[in-house]
Amino acid sequence: MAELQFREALRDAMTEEMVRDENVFLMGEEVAEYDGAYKVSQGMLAQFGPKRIIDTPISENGFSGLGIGAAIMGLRPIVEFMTWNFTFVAFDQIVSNAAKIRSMSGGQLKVPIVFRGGNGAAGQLGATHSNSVEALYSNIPGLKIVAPSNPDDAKGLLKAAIRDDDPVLFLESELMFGLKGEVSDAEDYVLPIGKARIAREGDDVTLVAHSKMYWVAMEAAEELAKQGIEATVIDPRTIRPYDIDAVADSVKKTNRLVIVDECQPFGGIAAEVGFQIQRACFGHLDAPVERVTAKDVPAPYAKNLIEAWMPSVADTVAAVRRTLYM
Amino acid sequence: MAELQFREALRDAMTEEMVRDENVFLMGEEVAEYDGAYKVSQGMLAQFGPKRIIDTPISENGFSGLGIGAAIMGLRPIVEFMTWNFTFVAFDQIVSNAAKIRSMSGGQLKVPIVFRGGNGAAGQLGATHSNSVEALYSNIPGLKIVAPSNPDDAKGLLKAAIRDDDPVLFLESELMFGLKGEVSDAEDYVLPIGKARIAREGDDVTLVAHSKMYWVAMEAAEELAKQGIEATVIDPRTIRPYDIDAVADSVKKTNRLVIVDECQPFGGIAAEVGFQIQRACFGHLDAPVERVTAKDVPAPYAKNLIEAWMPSVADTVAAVRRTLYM
Amino acid sequence: MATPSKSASSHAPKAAASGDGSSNEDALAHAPGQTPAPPDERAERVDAPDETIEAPDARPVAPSPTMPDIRVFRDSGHTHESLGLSGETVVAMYRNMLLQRRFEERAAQMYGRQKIAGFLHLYIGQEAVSTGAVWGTRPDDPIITAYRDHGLALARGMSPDAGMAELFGREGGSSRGKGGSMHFFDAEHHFYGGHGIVGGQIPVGVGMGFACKYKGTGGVAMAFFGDGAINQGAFHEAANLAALYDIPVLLVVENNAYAMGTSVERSRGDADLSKSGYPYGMTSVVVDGMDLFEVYHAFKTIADEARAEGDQGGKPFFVEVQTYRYRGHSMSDPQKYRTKEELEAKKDEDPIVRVKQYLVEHGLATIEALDALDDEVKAEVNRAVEFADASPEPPLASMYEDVYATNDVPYTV
Amino acid sequence: MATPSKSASSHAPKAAASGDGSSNEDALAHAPGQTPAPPDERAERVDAPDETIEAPDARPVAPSPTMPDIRVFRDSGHTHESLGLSGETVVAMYRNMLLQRRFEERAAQMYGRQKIAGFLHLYIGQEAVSTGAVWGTRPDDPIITAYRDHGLALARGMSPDAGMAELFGREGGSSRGKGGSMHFFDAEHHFYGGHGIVGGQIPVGVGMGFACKYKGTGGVAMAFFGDGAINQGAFHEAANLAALYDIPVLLVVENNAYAMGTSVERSRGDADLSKSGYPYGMTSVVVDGMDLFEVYHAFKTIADEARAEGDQGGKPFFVEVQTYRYRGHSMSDPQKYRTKEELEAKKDEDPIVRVKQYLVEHGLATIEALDALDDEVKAEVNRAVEFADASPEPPLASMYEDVYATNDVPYTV
Ligand SMILES: Cc1ncc(C[n+]2csc(CCOP(=O)(O)OP(=O)(O)O)c2C)c(N)n1
Ligand SMILES: Cc1ncc(C[n+]2csc(CCOP(=O)(O)OP(=O)(O)O)c2C)c(N)n1
Ligand SMILES: [Mg+2]
Ligand SMILES: [Mg+2]
Repeated sequence: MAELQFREALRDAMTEEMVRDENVFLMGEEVAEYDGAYKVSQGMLAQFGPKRIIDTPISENGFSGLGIGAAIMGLRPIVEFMTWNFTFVAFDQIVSNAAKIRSMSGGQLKVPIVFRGGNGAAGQLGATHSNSVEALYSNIPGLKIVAPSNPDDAKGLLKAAIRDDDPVLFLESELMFGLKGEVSDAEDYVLPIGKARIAREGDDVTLVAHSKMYWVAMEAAEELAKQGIEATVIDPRTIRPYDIDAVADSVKKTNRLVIVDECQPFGGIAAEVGFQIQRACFGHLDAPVERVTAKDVPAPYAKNLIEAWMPSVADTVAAVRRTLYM
Repeated sequence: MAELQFREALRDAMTEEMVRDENVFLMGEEVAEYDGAYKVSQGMLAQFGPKRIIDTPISENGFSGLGIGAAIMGLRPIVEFMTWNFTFVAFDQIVSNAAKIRSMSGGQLKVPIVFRGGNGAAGQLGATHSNSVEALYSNIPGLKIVAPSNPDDAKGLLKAAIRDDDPVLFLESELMFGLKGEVSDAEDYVLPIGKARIAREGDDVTLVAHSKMYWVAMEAAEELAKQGIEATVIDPRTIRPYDIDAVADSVKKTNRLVIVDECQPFGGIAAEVGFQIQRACFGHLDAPVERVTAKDVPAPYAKNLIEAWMPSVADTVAAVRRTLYM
Repeated sequence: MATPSKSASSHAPKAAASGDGSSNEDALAHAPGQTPAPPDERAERVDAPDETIEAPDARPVAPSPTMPDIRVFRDSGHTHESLGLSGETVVAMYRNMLLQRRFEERAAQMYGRQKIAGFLHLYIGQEAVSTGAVWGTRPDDPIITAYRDHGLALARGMSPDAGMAELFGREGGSSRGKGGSMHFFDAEHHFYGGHGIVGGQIPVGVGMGFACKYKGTGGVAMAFFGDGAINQGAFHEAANLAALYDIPVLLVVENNAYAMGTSVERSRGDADLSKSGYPYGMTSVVVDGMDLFEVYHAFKTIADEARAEGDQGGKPFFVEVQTYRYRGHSMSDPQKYRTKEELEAKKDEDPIVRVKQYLVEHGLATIEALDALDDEVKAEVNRAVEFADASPEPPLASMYEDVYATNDVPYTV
Repeated sequence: MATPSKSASSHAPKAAASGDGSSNEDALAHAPGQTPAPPDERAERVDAPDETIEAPDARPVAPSPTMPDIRVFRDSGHTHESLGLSGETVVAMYRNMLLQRRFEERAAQMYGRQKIAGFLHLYIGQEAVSTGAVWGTRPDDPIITAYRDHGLALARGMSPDAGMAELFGREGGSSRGKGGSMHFFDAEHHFYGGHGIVGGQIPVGVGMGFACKYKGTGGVAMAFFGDGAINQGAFHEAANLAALYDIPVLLVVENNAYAMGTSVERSRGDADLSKSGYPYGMTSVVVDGMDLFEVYHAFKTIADEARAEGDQGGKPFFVEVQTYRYRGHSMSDPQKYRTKEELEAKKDEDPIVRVKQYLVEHGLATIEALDALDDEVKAEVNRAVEFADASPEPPLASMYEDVYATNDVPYTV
């Protein structure tokens, strides 16, 4: 096990796959000569050259479509978005083409492409730069969505995503790129897409959270432990397909569920998980499923406002206590 | 009361508002010389002239943004999309600009604009042309979303939307444009945005459905009545804000809820309503909240497949019977 | 200003001190490079090596309004000999155009009988474009187009059976009944759709050309789109990418004069679409799309110029093919936007009639032989209708297939 | 082909019968016009009056490669007299540029002290563009720009207090602390942001020009964007709409040579951005953005040409202003993409130094007076910092305000 930053784990995953398969290439804004806006691709231009590490103009719709066409022709593009906020100008390519072409061709074509970049709020960037897009893309059949919370999962799941024959949206976080963690140094480390990870076991309540929010849930679990409340914490790791069974199995033991989700609440990930669990565990729930989400207003800039806007440890602890009628 | 087609009710609403306020104008593809791809704006060019009934090139992103800029300057644009499927190329304008500019300006600006057009599947059009977009846009604070099921609501709510000072997404249906219904001939007929309509009262179960699906719910209610099951049917009419209290009040009486929603299931409208109701009515529910949605695959073209893909009366009856453990 | 800028800082040292770079540096001395970064910026703060890379000269480019580079393929008086085409080949091309025409005439009929539903956009009148482009390029040069796709699919070799069955929504259809008229695909013949969102296929087509170059196949991709689609941002982004990366791709606008009911004049600031290649430094090509030989010659010529050598070189072209649609936009178009006179005048240029005329005049075939050929084509289309009608509805379970290549299951219920 | 198309049908009657319009009509006789329509098409089936409207001539436009219309504003040797500017006015313009410079120098400093967070994009080096454009147009001509927005906001009259407080995220900020650096707005001064999504403001700016014409205010809108933003589809769609509708709007690309770390040469098929107006039939204007007088003159000239008469007329322009950014893209840019030599050379053209130089040389002000002015500006900026620091954090409840103009409440919990 080596200790790596999240960005290094992503870089290692891409590098290993590019070494393994010459059809894999990386394309995006500032990925090559600038070494990556967030330095995820640092050094990759030097290693692989300009044919495979490609700087693009600011044309997300154009280069997303370009990647889709290249994927249909048998290449395996990794398209980096500086952040997922900027995919709103490429929304049609992802939703109408990447997601639907296989089905509309009756299975004649496949679209093995990875779209990746930072997702969610990243401090005081204001409303245009703070979107959690999984609430939108997870509604779309034909897409797969992965959102890891730590470097180890990031490496194993990005390698899986690059090898996957379907379009995979890979959600990272600017705030986590510097996060360090142990990463398996197994020869060829690939994790399965669609399997949750039980991070912590506790009998009183189940907490589910992905990506950045996983850390909020873990911190809340620590705080709750101090209050004598033991929480199970589940990191779904993948949003589509969603490992609902892992959550249901846990809720059948704890009888309580709180979902921490940075998405805007209406129709977000928490809503879906909550809906499925009330249906799957109706007889087991001792309290309503609770959610902790971003507030239902555009993300504000001011420090105190954005902090209040984000799901917090305090919000999570309070939600858990509600499920315990405390 | 006059009997009007849905498209006529929409036309009357736009015409009345344009007569009332010279700042209102209509812009979109084929709205003027072609008299509307679906004839909603038939005759309006003749009445108002090319300054106020404006044909556009196929540039949804461009003319959506144009409308937003005009709205900020005090005009009241009605932007017609030939269908909402085509708004994926305009997604950024709607989500980053229309929804967020007021908040980011600290309330200095407002964006009084209506975006309208057909939403959802419309027969055998295939995957690119069958999206129910409320599952996506309803996640976005700053937007309002209206989705009427009949000509009377269509008229009263479209007039309200045009007068509203915020961006309103107005969802219609190609399959309903020809639908006839009684429309109030009140002098100035404006309905409040955000209020549900109780269409039918029954003690056994609550059915909630908007737009086209309202008719599926009503037909299912008839069918259920034959089986001795009496359903309350609620048409929320507005998706954002959503009149959850009307649903909760009913569920507290019926103790059962089935949502019929044409959206793809994951994070769709049904998920959100189901989540909120299990939270608000936890002690009142005698069965899990059930949903009937489009199948979680891209819409197929073949007649038998698209019929199986759509939420149906049979699916709805079956879901209701599940909530009754029958 | 009259004063040369260079002199400024020297003549006005204090001014310089107050306004120029040096004081900028002072200000920057306090900049966060030296201070702990707030979280959202930390990511960009990884130490970057100090040496500067060889940067391109950044001096703004002086405007050098060069004359746009436009090539016209029209009235060249080609004969099949001058083009190196055998009589048999021209007859084969004629048959292919006729197949498209008869296929769609029958499809329209079947639509009327409600065997076909949804939208049905007929290509009738534009057949010289599809056939000329296909014969002028290689069978494995990737092709992508919009929803008006029957013609190109059949030109590329899609079987009428599979095409008609797709229109009927049957298991035997090219997409197993899942795509319908707007979403024809035939991977075996390198025909990649059939796309319903106007303009959405253009960047995808550029990506196909990118792949040809990346893999060094020597192929050139063709992205077809309509005169209305050129107003989508996707065209602009894709064209610039194609030019920037020297991608072997032909961006082909089939200018049939209308987007639904909107003429080019009513949709453009300047109706001359051939100007569209200029900002990207791309050569524009204008082609008479009613003349099979012009289209063939144009595509053959530029496709070979466009091809990359291995993974080097390559050159995109912007191609305006001037054609015309004889039928309504879809099956329910009152066509008030054009006069009957205009339509009739265009029908006098019928690309199929012109080829037939040519074959007869040049003694390459007799009227009788060509009429027999027509009967043969009609019979082939009739068989396609029979095949489609006999083909079973897709099994309901197939709805859950072909969504994913792996874990192909409905993810949510 | 050699045979004139007109002759085709006459020479080959049978051919005509089999391939031309008449047989089209036969086929159409079976078309759904006469049959009950499937539900999804019924909508288009409402009976349309039969008479055809006057349709534009649909014959495809022949390529007429006209020389692009480009006007250059550079090295004109203007003096304030030749431009009709009083010495006081030039001093006021100088003061305004200096205000932008000093404001941002202090902002950078405050960012280092973590009083400001998020992204901070400095306009330093581009001040002649904002000041020249604002002085060359009317105070109520709407302006919209991207996230590099402090300069234009201050040029338009936003108070440094409100601007600095916005950067600090305080209640006294121009957007009550909700927008931050990238999202400055000042409706009172007709400054409409401050937009974070590259290119997203361009269609909005065109809409503002549309409104000026619709209302007949005689105003002209200005949409500013970067050389990187021109590669967004939004630019293409907005430019065509502006040209098609004769909208009084200036599409102004501030070409500062780089988009983050990507030079124009590395982002365009053709690096000459002045070619971008051509496809839309739009006049392109190239301006030396380091020269205040050139910018002023250019904007004054074309803005007045662009204005509509009441709700008639109006003419959009594509304007390339060639400028340069002295600082990094944002606060954490190693700037490896350019050489120190290039940067220093550009700093010798400092637009502020040049104006100061001009004022002194033309006896419009003494160095001493200008230094005093600088001290005054610095003091004003210091007061802004004090104001910002003293301004309270926005109340938490304000997060739920300003989302909607009506029913302003959180809709979902
Ligand atoms: C983005 C988008 N907007 C609108 C439509 C609806 N629509 C379908 S075809 C069409 C006209 C396209 O005209 P053109 O590009 O000239 O192609 P043609 O039909 O002439 O072949 C329109 C507006 C669409 N499918 N996609
Ligand atoms: C659609 C979109 N893509 C990417 C970004 C990230 N981004 C912010 S600024 C920038 C560079 C823009 O350069 P340019 O347009 O030249 O403006 P300048 O910074 O030079 O003023 C990029 C890529 C964004 N904000 N929006
Ligand atoms: Mg067309
Ligand atoms: Mg720039």
